[in-house]
Amino acid sequence: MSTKLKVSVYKLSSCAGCQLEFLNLEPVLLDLVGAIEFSYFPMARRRYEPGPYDIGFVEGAVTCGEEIERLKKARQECRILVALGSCACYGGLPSIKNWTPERVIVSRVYENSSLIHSIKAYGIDEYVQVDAYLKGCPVNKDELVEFIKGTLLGIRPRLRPHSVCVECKLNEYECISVIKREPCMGPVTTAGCGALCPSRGKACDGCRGPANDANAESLARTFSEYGLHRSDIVRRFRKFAGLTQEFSRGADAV
Amino acid sequence: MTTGDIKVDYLARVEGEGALDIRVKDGEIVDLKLRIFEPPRFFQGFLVGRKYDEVPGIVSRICGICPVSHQITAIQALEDAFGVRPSLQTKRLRKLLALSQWIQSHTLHIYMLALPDFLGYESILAMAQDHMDAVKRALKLKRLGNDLTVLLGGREVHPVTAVINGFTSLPPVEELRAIQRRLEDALDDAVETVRLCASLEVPDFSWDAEHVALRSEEGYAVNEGRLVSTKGLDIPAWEYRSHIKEKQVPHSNALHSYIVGRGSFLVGPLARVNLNADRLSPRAKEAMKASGVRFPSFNPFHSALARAIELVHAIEESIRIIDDLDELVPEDSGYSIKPGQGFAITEAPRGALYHSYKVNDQGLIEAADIVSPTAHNVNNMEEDLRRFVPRVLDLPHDEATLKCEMVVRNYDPCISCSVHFLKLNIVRE
Amino acid sequence: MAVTRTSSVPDMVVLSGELWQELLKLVTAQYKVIGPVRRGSEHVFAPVKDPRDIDMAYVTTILPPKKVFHQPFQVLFSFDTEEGTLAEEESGEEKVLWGIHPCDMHAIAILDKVYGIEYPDPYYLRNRENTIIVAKNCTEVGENCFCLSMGTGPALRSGYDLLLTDLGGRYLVEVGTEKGRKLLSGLELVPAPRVVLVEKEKRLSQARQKFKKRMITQGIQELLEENFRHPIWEELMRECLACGSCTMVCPTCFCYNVVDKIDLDLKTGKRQREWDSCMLLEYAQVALGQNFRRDRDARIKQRIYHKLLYYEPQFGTLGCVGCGRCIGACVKRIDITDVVSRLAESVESDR
Amino acid sequence: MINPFKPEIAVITEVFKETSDTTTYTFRFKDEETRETWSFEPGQFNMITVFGIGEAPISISSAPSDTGFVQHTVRHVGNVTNALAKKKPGDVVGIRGAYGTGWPFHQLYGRNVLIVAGGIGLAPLRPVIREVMRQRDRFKEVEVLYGARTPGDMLFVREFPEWSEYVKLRLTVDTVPPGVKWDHKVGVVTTLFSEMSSQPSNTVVLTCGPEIMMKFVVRGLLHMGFSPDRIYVSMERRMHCGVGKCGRCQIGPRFTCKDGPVFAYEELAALPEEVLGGVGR
Ligand SMILES: Cc1cc2nc3c(=O)[nH]c(=O)nc-3n(C[C@H](O)[C@H](O)[C@H](O)COP(=O)(O)OP(=O)(O)OC[C@H]3O[C@@H](n4cnc5c(N)ncnc54)[C@H](O)[C@@H]3O)c2cc1C
Ligand code: SF4
Ligand code: SF4
Ligand code: SF4
Repeated sequence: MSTKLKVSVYKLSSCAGCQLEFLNLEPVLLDLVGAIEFSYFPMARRRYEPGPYDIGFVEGAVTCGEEIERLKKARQECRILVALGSCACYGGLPSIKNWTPERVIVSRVYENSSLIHSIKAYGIDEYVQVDAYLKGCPVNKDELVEFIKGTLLGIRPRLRPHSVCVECKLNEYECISVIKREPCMGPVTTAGCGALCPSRGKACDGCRGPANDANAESLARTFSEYGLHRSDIVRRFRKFAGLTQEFSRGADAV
Repeated sequence: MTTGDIKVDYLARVEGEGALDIRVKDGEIVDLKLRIFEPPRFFQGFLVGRKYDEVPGIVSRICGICPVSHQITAIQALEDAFGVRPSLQTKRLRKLLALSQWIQSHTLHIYMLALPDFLGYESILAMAQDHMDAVKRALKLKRLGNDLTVLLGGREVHPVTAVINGFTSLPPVEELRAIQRRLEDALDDAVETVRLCASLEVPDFSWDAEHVALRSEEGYAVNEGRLVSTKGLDIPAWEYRSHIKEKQVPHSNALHSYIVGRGSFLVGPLARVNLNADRLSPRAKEAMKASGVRFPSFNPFHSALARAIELVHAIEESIRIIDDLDELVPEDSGYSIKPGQGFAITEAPRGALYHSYKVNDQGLIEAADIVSPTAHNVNNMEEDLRRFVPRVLDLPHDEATLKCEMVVRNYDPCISCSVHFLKLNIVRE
Repeated sequence: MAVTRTSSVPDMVVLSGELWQELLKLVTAQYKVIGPVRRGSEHVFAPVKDPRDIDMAYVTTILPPKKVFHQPFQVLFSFDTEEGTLAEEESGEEKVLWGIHPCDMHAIAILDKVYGIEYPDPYYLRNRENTIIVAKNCTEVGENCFCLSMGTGPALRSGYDLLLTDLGGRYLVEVGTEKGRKLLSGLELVPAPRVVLVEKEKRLSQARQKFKKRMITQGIQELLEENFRHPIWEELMRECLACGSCTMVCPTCFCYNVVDKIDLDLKTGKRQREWDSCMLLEYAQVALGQNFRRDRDARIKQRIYHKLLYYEPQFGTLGCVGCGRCIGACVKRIDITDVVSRLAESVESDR
Repeated sequence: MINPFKPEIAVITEVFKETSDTTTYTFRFKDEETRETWSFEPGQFNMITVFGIGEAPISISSAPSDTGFVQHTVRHVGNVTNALAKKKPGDVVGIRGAYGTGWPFHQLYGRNVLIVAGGIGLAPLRPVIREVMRQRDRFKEVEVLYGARTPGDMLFVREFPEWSEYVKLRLTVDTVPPGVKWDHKVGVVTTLFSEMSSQPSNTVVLTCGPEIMMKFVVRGLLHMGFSPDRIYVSMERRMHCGVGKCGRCQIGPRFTCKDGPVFAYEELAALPEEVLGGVGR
């Protein structure tokens, strides 16, 4: 029993969907809690055990100073710190606001903006060292399990680093880009979702962030050939991972 | 003669983080604050300037527990703006999708939040030793709801298929049939869940809060209808802002929703069952009757029971919808964009959810207004607490804490989706 | 010494209307059939239960039929981490691969060499041997097809068990092997007159006129050897998305990755191989981060050089069969025939 | 049909820590028949499985004449090799092989041999050295140049005294940490060229080490007049099958696993792809 990995789950600015994926592992959940101990997981447990923990999963982007402090504490109490989901990896959707002055954004939502202390949204590696990234909005459950197994075994788990196209082809989904000439982010986006969106007749939204060797400039040029306006292209690259170098290059390409 | 503070830090198991500060003097509450740690993510702020067709995918990320509700509400608000009238098939699929999320979310609430509280466990994981049957039932029901969401939408959290005027892909009919058999098989589990919730001992605690829910001619309202209340509200979605507003109150950190001229109100399963009991499915009605609790009930501790009754309804209704969907045909989902404003209200698992968008002639969003169920409820949560706390003041601290948490958890507040919460001077223990 | 009915089946028959339908019905009833079926506006090879699902007019499929033999995911064996016990997966049932085109048949012939030589690959060969191949000559030509230049189509000469040619509402069926003959055994058939071969040839030569794409094959080896450093590679490096699609769809690509999939108990698991691609950055990366093809142009060259230059010494044949899939799958429309033409042109203009 | 992908089960009988990150393992096949019939040539490698983790190509570091067991010297750098680090005597692994071309051992008879190794690259050359010691008369001059990062990273040091009785052994390290005693050369392995006694005529060169090292070794030797057709290099590439199927290890038209890992330098030099020295490019 005492050999179980101690796991903690932290929440920063997020929708809680990534941590919900733990509870969405119904078929293996009981086996999972046989192998790991959710020592700190407020969504699922009332009681929590103090650190240190073996793995800390951090969900959400950092959007205020107080979160930086909590994040630093999390870093201290965890042997392996994992960015859980695209918000924690890249700033995620909350980072969309980074390209508009904070003042303007706040005033669109609140009347009395002097009470709001929000900062630009960043992924957690802006502030602490991160040992692993589980990409996706939300994270993929299979990858989550693979990651936990890998940690139990003491190895680097195999997470697909390449483009979504590879999984699209492996499953023989109709190509959204070539066939429908719709702007699909798949060629520059990290696989691991099983090419979910193309499998459902939809262009990839880029939710998993840049793939290995992503050539976003070239894809942006193709989008432009498909008739997208410059601002449409910018919006596509500044969505889930607009802060990354790769996607910035895509946004600036045309 | 007691003076003391009750602090409930980290309201565990409310999928977000909040804290409750209560200052008590001579047995009287002098201050009560439900503080929410969730920093604002400014969805309404950054939606401005995005394209209309991105909206469903973006607002989905407001809440990972009820993404479907945000998607459908956004889609319907935009359809309202463009004057799009989706087909019957689309409406049926949408309802099925919404119900799949009710099944998932209600199971999550009942078994993972409420039951451990009532049965005296710290979590469902801790319950596993003594109540394996219940735990297995929970996992089975939750998976069923999730699988239905996956079948229709592609994945459990942030599904991808629902779009304006239709779906990007349709589920294979054989698979719908297969899951229908599983739904039939799960009905007994849902009824058992009602029995279990009815057997829980709840405090006798009622007051005449205003209960608000959608009501529709087309059955137990999910995605359509007028917003009605136990105190006479009866409005269409586009009139929402003339009746429901938010204000900032000095003692609290959150914007408080109120009905103009009255005050706080409650949305969610209890309100829905109270207002729409006549439209429940046959087995849900039966289970409600058998529970021994009389509805309408104004005891917020009956909300878990109301959820369980809705669980039966959601499953039975899903079975019926699949019966109606015998042949799915790909449809033309074309439409044209029109500048203007659109409104929609749907019933998310936690209650009424309001979206409204102003779109310009380029299809860009000019303004977005989103009020989630938890944002609707937070004012009422404080009202409940204010009335309830005096009863627990003499209890040992731990017990009092748990009881207060239970009051909050009755609402199953999904703090992460409360796009309207303000964050002020956070003091952490 | 039972005389089977099979021997009474003629070598060449013409099937029209009803008989053709009957053949389809018979075969789909008796065998697991994998044939071309629609998927949206594309086609895939998929198990066919209802013969009406087969679309004989398909131009190409997303993945080539090689996937039936060299599967995208193939479990090699299961293991127990403590004992190391190894259980091998059971072999599959006999099946029919229906309606494959000459280019894909040639590609299979290449893979037969890859997997058949030296250390024969039992998984590939088992699937291969269990399969009856019904090929179909191409009388229509797709926009990306260039098998004519590669000598791999539109007509097939060998390798098939049965060969079909569409004669317009009727099919010429030629028997290639006894395995193929078996498929026809339930039908009442009369031998086709030899004149249908004239008709067949006419249709095929009409098809030959329809090719729009052409690959320069003459002197291609020298052309590539001499142009390993050429500005075109840098240009392709800027264009190519390194997404891997071109290699995933290629009927002659054979690269794979191997992964151990362990169960949650960490005691048992499976070793599995899955398709991989030389176009991907991690492909040639080794421990401690060294990568033998870090730059995109090195990977693009590897793909094209492998197809057009290296297969020859490896397997005695060119590695491209002109199916055009890599062109069709490329979001950037990078075209292997165009790359070669441009190299040739630039050499020409240098002279 | 024989399944070349199914490893034989082998038991670890001995674990010897060579350096802080490298270990020599002695394995014994579980199956008696395999134990008796299994053979290989110096320079060949095995695919070693740690079940549940994966497989990695590792050179055989024992000699063909060491019968009844087989040895591998492993540097712990990644998943499989780190998992091996946790193994103890009695644990099982999977082994399949031996694969690849060995060193041109029979060509060495009657000639001078120059061995140049860097780091873990000495492992596949150890079988050559051990065979040379056992059949010393069949070779002329044999010289070994070996470089490592630091004295503490040198492999097989406990065997050096014995080796030195048979071959000329010259050592160098990149750096000497403060406080460490070191009587040999400091610098990259090519700095040993100035003091070596090997001459180009009638000499066969065997080299293995990081690719960048081999590039400079080959360049230096060619400059000194060594014949390109008598220089042999052992190449490293990623591999997943070991038998020419997975495609991962191709260098031009060559499969490192079956046409190599030992190549005649001339063969590689003729390829369009820049190999020795194309580190990272
Ligand atoms: C012919 C040959 C002989 C070798 N001999 C030795 C030796 O005697 N001692 C020694 O310590 N190392 C040797 N290596 C290097 C050794 O194979 C790698 O260090 C090892 O594969 C790393 O695997 P890993 O799982 O620990 O690392 P990871 O980085 O986790 O690798 C994951 C997978 O990638 C592949 N891979 C990664 N690096 C390499 C690589 N360099 N070569 C081939 N595949 C790789 C493997 O299949 C491995 O399973 C040799 C390599 C080759 C090609
Ligand atoms: S649909 Fe998108 S992800 Fe799939 S192959 Fe086409 S471009 Fe790539
Ligand atoms: S296809 Fe793209 S947007 Fe869809 S889940 Fe995968 S990575 Fe995310
Ligand atoms: S290289 Fe392209 S055209 Fe040639 S066989 Fe492969 S996919 Fe077909």
